[in-house]
Amino acid sequence: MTDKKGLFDNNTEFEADPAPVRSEYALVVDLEGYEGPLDILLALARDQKVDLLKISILQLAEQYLAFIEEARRLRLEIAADYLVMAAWLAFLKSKLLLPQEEEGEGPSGQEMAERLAFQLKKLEAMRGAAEKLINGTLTGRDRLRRGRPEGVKVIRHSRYDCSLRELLQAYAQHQERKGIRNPIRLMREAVFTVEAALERLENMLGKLPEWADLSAYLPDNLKDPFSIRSAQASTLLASLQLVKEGQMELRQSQTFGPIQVRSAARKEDE
Amino acid sequence: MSINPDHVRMAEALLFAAKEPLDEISIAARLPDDADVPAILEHLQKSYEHKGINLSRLAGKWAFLTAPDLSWLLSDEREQERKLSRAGLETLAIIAYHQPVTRAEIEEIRGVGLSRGVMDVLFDAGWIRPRGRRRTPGRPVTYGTTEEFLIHFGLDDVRDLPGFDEMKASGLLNTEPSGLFDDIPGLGDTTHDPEEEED
Amino acid sequence: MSINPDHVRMAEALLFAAKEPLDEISIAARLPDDADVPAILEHLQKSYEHKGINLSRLAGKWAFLTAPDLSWLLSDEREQERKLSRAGLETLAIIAYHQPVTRAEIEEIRGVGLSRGVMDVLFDAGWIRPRGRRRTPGRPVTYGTTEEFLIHFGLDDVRDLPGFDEMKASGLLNTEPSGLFDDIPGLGDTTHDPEEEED
Repeated sequence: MTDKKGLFDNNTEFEADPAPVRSEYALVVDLEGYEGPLDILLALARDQKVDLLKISILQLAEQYLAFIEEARRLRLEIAADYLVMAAWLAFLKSKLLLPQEEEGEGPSGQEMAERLAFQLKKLEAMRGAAEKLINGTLTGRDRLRRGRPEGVKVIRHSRYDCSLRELLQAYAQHQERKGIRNPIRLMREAVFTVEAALERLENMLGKLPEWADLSAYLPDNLKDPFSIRSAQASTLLASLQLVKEGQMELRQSQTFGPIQVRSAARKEDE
Repeated sequence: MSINPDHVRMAEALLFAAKEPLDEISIAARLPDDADVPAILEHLQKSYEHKGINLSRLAGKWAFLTAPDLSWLLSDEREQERKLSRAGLETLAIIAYHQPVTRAEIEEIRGVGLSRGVMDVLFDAGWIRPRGRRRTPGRPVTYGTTEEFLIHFGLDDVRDLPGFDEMKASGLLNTEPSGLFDDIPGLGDTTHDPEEEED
Repeated sequence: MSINPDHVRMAEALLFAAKEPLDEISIAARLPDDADVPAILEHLQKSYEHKGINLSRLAGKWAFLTAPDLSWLLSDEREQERKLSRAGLETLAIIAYHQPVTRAEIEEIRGVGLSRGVMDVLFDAGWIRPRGRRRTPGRPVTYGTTEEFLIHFGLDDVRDLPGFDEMKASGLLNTEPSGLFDDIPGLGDTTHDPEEEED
């Protein structure tokens, strides 16, 4: 009753896909629909209609070789890995046909055939699993969630919502920007940042409870005029921020006069 | 022991209102301390068993969902479906059944290289995630599925994947490389030790 | 008069999955022709009367709603989830990949100063922690990620974070190949200052 098609692009219907029609005598050669030589082998193997572990690998090898031969005769473009597989299967075929070597190096033809059959079996198992997965009972397709949930926030362990993907992408994007050759380097060292000024002011706040000139808060290791001006500007901005936060008081008795500050906490103590 | 009917009502309201499946801890956190959450959930599950909506367990969490036999009725309400290519679906299945699995192992099973977009689509859908690294030379990243995958495919646990136990028992889920094409130059370069995982 | 229980199940599923309240005509349109919709709705309303959710009539339409006396359950404790700012994400990523790392080094890597709130947010989320001090002049504090970070992002070990090249190779990132980034060293090997850390 249910429409189980779903998730596929129209041209890759799962069911319809695997085996293009072939006549008994000549293979209709069409490499288009296949994803690599293993895919073709599996399609050919299915024609034998037995458990893949009991399949005749010799027959399979011959079919594949005929398939490739036909493709070459038709001068079709054949990717290298199809040819490598053909070479390997020809090698396997010879190993299977020749009498068992006494102590040949490497696996015997029989062993190789078994391993190939098992590999095909693995691929087939995954094909089947994929099909079952998509034809299963999917949430959102076969079983619906409530259409208008009022919403309960799941209680999470963290208050910030961030997925691993977002994190990885942030880093990658950053790395990309960084990857530009000869990036511009800002001369940061000479600048005394507002953040640094804030940190410094906050640390010193308790130690200077009485009105004191703001200049007393400037770092004392400044040498060049640029650094000093930068520190003055940043410290003033930082003091305004602290006043705004209620941590500090600020006064200036005359225009262009010295700016004085003191800790606001002091007042509460009184 | 009897269950407090008020607690049942609360759990019912929470589960109905939730936008995503809720785990027992989240439910318990909202109910009074003496609420027996597992018993309440069992009770609810039973009482909705034959209704048009059922209480289901997905990815170890709980959610009310419409009964599967009624899906034909609800076609208008269906969520937008994601179109997956065959390669995408096969790759997803391989990751689900073989996790943690490396990219090279996926390629080995499929017998073809993984084209670029495939993993991207699965990652975008929120169905796969990096899981760890294989303790082999190069320490390749391994991938696995997410909770969202389980929820979407209606599974409570990875072990509930169709045929998982049988496949596992018959060795079909070993990621060990076949070593088949090693003798042939060009094909045998996917050699890596099937050593253990640090996940 | 008896109601067909199958019709009840259908109406139940419809009302549950509907994105809008439904009027009787829309419900009747989906149910078999012989369904007695008013009777079904009355039956459903009664059977949900004392549950955690009720079938309510709003402006002539029908919808399941949380029982009014339980609405506190849903509004309560609704923790506001916030998205991390881009600066936050980037800073967190840099700390994760480069830890232990000092504030100045983060600024150096990002190429911009770190504004005040950013680190606070990360501390607040419980994702970063001071790790020690670098043995350089000024002995600046170094930062690293916490166990909570690993739990949140589902990682076993910080070393499991995929490197940039690996992510790109897997197609996990939508990064256009521009040829500009060939010289980026693999990130997996977080080789930085050999000056060791007192953790």
